[in-house]
Amino acid sequence: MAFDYSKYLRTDKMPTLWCWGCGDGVILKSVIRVIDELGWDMDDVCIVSGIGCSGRFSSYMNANTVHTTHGRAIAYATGIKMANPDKKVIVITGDGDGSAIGGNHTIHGCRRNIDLKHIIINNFIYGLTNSQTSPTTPKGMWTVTAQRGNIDPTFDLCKLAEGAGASFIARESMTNPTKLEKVLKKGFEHKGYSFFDVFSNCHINLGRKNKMGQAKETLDWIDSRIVSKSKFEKFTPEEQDGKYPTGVLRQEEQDEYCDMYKKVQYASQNNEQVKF
Amino acid sequence: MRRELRFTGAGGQGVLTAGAILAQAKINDGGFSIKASTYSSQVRGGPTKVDILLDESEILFPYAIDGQIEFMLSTAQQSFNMYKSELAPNAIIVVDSHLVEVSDEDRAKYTVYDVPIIYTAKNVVGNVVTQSVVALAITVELTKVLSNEVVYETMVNSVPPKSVEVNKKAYDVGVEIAKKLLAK
Amino acid sequence: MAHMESPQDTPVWVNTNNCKACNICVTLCPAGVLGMIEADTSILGSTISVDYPDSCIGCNACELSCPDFAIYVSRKKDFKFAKLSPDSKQRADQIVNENKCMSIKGSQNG
Amino acid sequence: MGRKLITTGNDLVSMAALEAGCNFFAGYPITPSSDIMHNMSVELPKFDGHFIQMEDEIGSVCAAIGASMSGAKAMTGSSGPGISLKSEQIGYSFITEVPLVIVNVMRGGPSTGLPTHVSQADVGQAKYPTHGDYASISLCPGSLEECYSMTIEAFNLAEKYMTPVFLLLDETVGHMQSEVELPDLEDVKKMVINREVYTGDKDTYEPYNAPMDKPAVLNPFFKGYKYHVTGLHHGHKGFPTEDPVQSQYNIDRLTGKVNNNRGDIVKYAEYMLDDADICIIAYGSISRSAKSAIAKLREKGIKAGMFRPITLWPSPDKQLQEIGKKFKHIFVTELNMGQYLEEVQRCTKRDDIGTLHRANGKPIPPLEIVAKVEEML
Repeated sequence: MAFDYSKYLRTDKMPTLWCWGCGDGVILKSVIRVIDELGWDMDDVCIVSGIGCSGRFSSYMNANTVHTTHGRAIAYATGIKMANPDKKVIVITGDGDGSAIGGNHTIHGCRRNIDLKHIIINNFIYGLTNSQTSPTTPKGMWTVTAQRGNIDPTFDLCKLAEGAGASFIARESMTNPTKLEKVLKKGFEHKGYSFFDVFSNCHINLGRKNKMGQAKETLDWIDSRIVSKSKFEKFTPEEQDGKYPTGVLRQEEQDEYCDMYKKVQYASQNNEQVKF
Repeated sequence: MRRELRFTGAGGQGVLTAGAILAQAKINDGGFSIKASTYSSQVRGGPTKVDILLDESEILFPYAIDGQIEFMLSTAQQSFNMYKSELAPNAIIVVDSHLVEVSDEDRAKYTVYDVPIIYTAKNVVGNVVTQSVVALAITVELTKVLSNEVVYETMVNSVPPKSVEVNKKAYDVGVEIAKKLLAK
Repeated sequence: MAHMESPQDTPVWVNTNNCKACNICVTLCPAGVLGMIEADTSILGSTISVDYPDSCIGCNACELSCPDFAIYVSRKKDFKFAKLSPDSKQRADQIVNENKCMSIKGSQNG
Repeated sequence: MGRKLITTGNDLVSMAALEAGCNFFAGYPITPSSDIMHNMSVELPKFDGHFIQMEDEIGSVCAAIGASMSGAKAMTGSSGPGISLKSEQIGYSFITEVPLVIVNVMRGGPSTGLPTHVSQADVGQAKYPTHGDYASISLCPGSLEECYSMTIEAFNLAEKYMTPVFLLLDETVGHMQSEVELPDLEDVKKMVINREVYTGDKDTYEPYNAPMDKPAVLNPFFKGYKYHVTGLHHGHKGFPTEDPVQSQYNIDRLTGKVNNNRGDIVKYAEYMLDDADICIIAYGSISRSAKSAIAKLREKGIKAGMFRPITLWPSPDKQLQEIGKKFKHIFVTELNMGQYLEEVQRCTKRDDIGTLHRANGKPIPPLEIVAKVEEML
């Protein structure tokens, strides 16, 4: 016996449109394995994606799937979740999608702590549109819009999510699918906004021009940037520079938005104020 | 016949409430009325204005027409200055004498009554929030746009139950003031 | 849990229709089980092949890291996998260090 | 029987929305449309509905579309600048065929313009709110009664044709407060149309496999009918395609389902046109001034009447063509610089149309119309 992905996949859409070795497929696989582990019924699952390579994610899963506009996946998902509070809504965005054009929706999704599972597939570049600088592109790297080296400071998405109030925050890399599965499972089980900054590789549009032409070389580069949270905390500030802690970075019980809205409904129907 | 009245003041003074009661009373009396408010982009507390249009038939153009407004109440200087220009010649103006100064020129053009409305509400009626009802009663008594009975009843049904008594008193006080003004 | 039947007595097998020849599974395999073979119909001109199935230790690294659902590994409880041997390890090191992703078995034969 | 109450146009819009079955509203504050959002925030939770004030205009239209595609009856509201921000997502609603009612309480523009003064400046925007090819539906109430009935109609059209529908209010109609008589709730419930639902085999369900001039049949989510929704051109099951034949078919169907069903969609009103020499064309609050002007013109022996489009888009093109042939004089008046005049010119093919246009935030009083019409004669 082996794991059967076909129940969760739209197998007629295989092979995917992603480039050879693209980490998006690994993350797709991890999401499927976690859904299977949790025993979720795909009829109850909605996958919402934005624009970019990650936008294709939704079309491959045999669920209620929505491919929205650039940057707006969280906002669409908010409507879907609010209207169907007992269903599971997973949002997939890219780094540009979720932190540049759609940064505002990410902030406020975190702030509301609405029960969305938001995976940012962070490949440090605008891949689909051919290598423009993204908010997470490391300094000094080549992009088509920064051919002399990127000068824009790098966005730490987990710190953004923390400041905005997400109750579950994790970072992991697709280079370690077992760990990725573990944090995804924890976050999927968590009630509230679960924010995942998942490092992924784009050896085609980031790697090739930055001397990491093969998929494996880009994976090694990603591995060199991450370190487990416990190790990271023991590092000196100099050692921490350029490294990103992985694992579950925050997990708190906080009021979830749809639960709170139920209180609004109750208060409205009983002519009282919401009780906190 | 179409009649047009204008209530002006500062946001929060209750001129909109007074206007709403008057409009409602006209409908209760079997006629037509429209309350045409200006929602300006100015902040709360700024000049506010409500035009009350009363007619026996359907009101199509829902604004006061320049030069046809027969009555204006004003409880703030700024709103008085802003909104007086569209009044009919010889229009009746009631101003709060403690808050609005009227020029001799305007006194010559219009029939101006000075009433310490807010002072009266506070010290004679006993509650400052009744200022809109004091003003309403003065308006009705001076213009006779509707009978006091129908406006009084509408007012009683419009104000919060616990302030009915004080507002009844306010209405009576307002009518008395207007009667004295007319007797002069 | 969703499971599919494994082919009889097979530790690891591939679906070459899905394979895009990214090499990742080959470089990740600690036992040098996998290699690439030439395939005229594949976009990169090659595809995955299972060269040393008997060496498979069942770690599942290849399956989990395959972005294209092209490779499957039997469950540990259903199949008696090999232990990591010095030979396997040497093959794996050669693949990584000498970048010999093309089928070692194939080159030996040819 | 009917129900009598004293209220405003904006309040009637929210009341009608709730009575049409609207159970989701997402908005963002903007004058002069915010009253509608305030009402919805109070009323929706009473009926187990959902209200959310989103972080921006874009978010609010997204949330409403998201709720609608998952099965809710959704609405959003705004004014010009907000509609401009929402426009990309309105396009998404067109191509994905997700029903949505968008209230636009118009104000003067462009940009921040005249925030709280009466205007009909977004009539052109309502026709083509977003990039690409499609045909939009826009309703424009001219009275308090119509604020109610056209809101019900907007939901019905949205659900029937699976498309966004604009409800264009001008500030006068939105803020006007007077007595109104409404149909009984039971009668309203009988009028309400809900979107079609496919009940056949799940495996053969093709939500976008619709015949020409017909809308897609999108089942609510989470009921086992799993499909894909995308803003890309898509095939029968909703998956992206770049096939030129399919793409052209999609566009032909999106435009055809509105333009070729004008008989069902288009609403208009005629006033004293039977014996008229002059046809005044006006809509929204300006039609009220025009009616008043007609009475005054007739007192002077000038036979004027009015044609009032209620459905601005798709336009009542056949009726306008007839008007072009029938009347000696045509007169168009609106609170913009001639956005609907162009449509009247297109349909009537006349170049002798009298006009009265203004965009300064002030209404057009009846006597000004009278004077302009007399000038034309």
